[in-house]
Amino acid sequence: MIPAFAVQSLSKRYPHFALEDVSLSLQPGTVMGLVGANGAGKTTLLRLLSGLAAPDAGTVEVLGHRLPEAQADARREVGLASEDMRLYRGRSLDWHIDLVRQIFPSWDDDYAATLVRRFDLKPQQTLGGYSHGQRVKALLLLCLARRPKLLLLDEPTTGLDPVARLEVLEALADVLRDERRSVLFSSHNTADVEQLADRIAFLHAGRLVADADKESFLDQWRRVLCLGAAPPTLAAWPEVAAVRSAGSQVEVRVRAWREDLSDRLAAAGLRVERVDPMSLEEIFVTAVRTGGAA
Amino acid sequence: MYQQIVDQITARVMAGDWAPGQALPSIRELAAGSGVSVITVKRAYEELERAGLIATRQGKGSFVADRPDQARQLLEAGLDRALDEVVTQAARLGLDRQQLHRRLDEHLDAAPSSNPSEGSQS
Amino acid sequence: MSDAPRGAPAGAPMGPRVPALDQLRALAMGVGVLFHAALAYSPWLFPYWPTASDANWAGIDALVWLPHLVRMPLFFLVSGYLAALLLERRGMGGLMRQRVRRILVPFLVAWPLVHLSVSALTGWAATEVAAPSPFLLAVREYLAMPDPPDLPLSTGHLWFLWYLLIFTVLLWVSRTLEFDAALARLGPRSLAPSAIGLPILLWPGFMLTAAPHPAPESLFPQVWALLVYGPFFALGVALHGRLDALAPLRRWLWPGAIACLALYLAFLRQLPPGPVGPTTPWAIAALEAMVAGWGTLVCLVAGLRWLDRPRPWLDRLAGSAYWTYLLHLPVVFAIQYLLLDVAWPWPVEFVLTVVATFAICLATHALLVKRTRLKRYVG
Amino acid sequence: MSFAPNLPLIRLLVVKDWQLFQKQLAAYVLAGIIALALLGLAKPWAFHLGATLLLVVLVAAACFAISTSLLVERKEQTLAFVMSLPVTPLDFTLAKLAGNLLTFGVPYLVLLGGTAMVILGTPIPDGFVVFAVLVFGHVLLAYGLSLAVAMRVESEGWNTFVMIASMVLVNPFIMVIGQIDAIAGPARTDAITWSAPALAILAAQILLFALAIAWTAWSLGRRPAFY
Repeated sequence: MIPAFAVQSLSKRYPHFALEDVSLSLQPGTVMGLVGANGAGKTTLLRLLSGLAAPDAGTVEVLGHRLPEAQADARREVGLASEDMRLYRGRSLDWHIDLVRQIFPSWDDDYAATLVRRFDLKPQQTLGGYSHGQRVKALLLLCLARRPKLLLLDEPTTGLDPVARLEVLEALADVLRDERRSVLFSSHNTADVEQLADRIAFLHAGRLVADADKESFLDQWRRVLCLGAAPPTLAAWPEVAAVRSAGSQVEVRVRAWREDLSDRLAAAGLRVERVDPMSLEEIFVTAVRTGGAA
Repeated sequence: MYQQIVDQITARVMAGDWAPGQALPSIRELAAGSGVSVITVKRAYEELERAGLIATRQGKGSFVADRPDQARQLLEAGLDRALDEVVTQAARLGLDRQQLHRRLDEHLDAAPSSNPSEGSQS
Repeated sequence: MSDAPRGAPAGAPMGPRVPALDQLRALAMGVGVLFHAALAYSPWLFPYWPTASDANWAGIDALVWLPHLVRMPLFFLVSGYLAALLLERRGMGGLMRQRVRRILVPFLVAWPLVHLSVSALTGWAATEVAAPSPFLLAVREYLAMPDPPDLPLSTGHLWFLWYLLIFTVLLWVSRTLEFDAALARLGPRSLAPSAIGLPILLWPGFMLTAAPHPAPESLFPQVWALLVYGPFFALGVALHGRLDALAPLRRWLWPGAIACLALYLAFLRQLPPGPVGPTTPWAIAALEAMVAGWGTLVCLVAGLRWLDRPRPWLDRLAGSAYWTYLLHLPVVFAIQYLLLDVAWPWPVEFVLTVVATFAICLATHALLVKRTRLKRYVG
Repeated sequence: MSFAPNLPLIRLLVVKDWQLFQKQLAAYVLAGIIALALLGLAKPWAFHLGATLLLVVLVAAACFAISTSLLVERKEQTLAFVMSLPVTPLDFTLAKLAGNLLTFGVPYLVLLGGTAMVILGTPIPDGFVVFAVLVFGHVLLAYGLSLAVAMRVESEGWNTFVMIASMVLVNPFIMVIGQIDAIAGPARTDAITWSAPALAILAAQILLFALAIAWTAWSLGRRPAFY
């Protein structure tokens, strides 16, 4: 099966930032969440994957098309929406739909009409009168209704109110029904990634620090609450990401949890009170603060 | 998150919404319908299959297992986990056995559904 | 990708093509032929009109200027109505294509032909006619000059097409810049009272030109002509789909007609013996504006009332109206140049001119246009 | 990379730019009709007002054609939307150039025709047509250079500077050709004389304009990617 995308040893250098040696691929029918702090390289990676930027080293293949050479062919099957993308303020949604449907033969009129209703958009109104949430939904509609094989979304839920965010997530979840279609989306909102993604790719300072299926990724991390005094070497244990002491309580954040860790902590003089799974948000913050080693 | 899916399915089987032998929605269908990732639903199905509540036949999808008492066992396992947690919390507070019993009785009295004669709330 | 409607949605209310308007236009066309044939016998125009005859009659001037004040406004009004109809049915692109085919192309083709034929006829008349009009004498002097100066470009009697193109472009401008939407928000709600206020809009236009007004034949759009004919075109656009709005005016038909006649007589009395120009005093212009504005409304309301049935002779006239419009003036000139050397009483010459012109126009229409490809353009 | 331009898509993008330009075009057309009506009044004050209005419309059309399709698109981030469509840098460059030449070319040619009509149809000496064509040539060249810079340089300040500077140079240009006897002399007569200096200046204007456009198309069209 042709992967939705596959990049090999990808590098792209800008004067103040470089994406270094990224290898990553996505199987069809999968949703990948791209996580990383501002400036981690998410936008650069998405630009490389949409063929808008040419890599300095390495290869990019999207739906079997080599990029950036076959960028037009690839973008015919890719839906691309980014946070810094705007529609024409003086024109209506209908006008945009008319433009996009002429370019993409795969345009689905019925689905577009469904989305217009579901997103509660006024197709004849000019975009200048739309709220931010409506503009994001309009942009997403233009991507979704052409039924792309791969959706590349940069921050699709940023700045949306909870209702609009839910509508957008539901529309994205619709994509899951078709096992040949794939999604890569970056988000600051880790709850969205946690809910929707099958895989998680974690970028930090231009490098890929994690690439795993979501459940096993989350499964590796634990927050362990102990009583006692933490030994000074504890923070240096390879599986320990962070240690924080407050009185007699010690919170240990573990990046590679194994059952035998309880016993080893006990042996180090700590009584394990409870072991909790961590949310992606907590993992993200911990990993970024400790230098990205996820 | 997959725990929510597990609980949902268990509850529906217990309530009789889904009869033994009935086909479950496909993983993708359920994922799209409830807006969670495919892998989460997959993991929940695997968990339910391990517990014997559902069965997966190759190429035909998943079905509710023929022995619905498995669902009960699953719920009982959940109750046990919750009770373990209660016991741990009580130990932290230093409650003795009798005090804990009393607290539990108080909660049972306060819960509206505990007395069938009062009828269930809508 | 156009914001114009892609064909009207099914079941949408749609203003029909009103047969009364076609017949009204045909009548206005017929009056036009009578008007141009009659000018040869007008004492006022004797110094300027090419075919001016010695046999003129003072009554002509009292008779011809009344229909003249009304017939061109009626043309513009009906054209505005039809433009709005096309805009609704086919969108802006469709309207523009239709205007290119029906107006721009005929204009570009007919312009040099009319120009050449009229100059050839006039040149011939200037040299050959034994009793030339003052105009022909001037032409004779001009032709005798060793290095005659260039004459300014003129649209001739095709100026109507030229202004129709300008108004169509202005309609597009107004739609694109959403002037008409703004006007609909700000302007009066009901149509009939604003239609009655029409003379106020026409007044400055009539002040800026001579009285009775000449034809705006320059290629430069004349401000007065834009101010006088623009409101009629706009009223036609506004009336599309709302002809019922004129119903309240029906009661005023007879009083209005009589008032217009009275105003027209006042207008004639105010004029010194002969036309005034190059501009018109405000009082005369006001009378002219009222006669033109209300007279046109009277004709429109009367037309809607009585011209609702098919009438074979009017329909035939309507079918050939465009062709007649293009052709009639060179024909009238040709006939009247020949008649300059014949000393018949003017009514005989006039009737002869009119009958021959109609006969030639209708016959050539039947022969050259009705069943040929020309029908697409000038049918 | 295929170097065959995707013509249907380029056409769509050009139509898109044309539609976005329509409101401006409508304003220019309105100003043009007003200018012609003023000229038709045949009064000296109206003539000067009308001629000035024509020149203003010409410069405004040149500047705003570039501004709408390039600077505003960049500033309002609609460029990102266009680039999300299946366009190669070559398609994009050609579409932008074609769209710009159309949105500028239509008002430009209409105004050129209108100006010729004014000169030939009024008592102005017909020989003035040559002078007027050279002024139009200057605006064409200024427009071509501004377009080439706008396609390449992202800085709005630089773009505005080049646009205004090149357009304002029309005044010294008029003074200079007014000093050349071979051009200024025949402009006062009714004979249309294409003298050697006039032809040389016109040829240079057209050549430089074509070079600016061709160089932009070549250098931007062969980029492998946008970033």
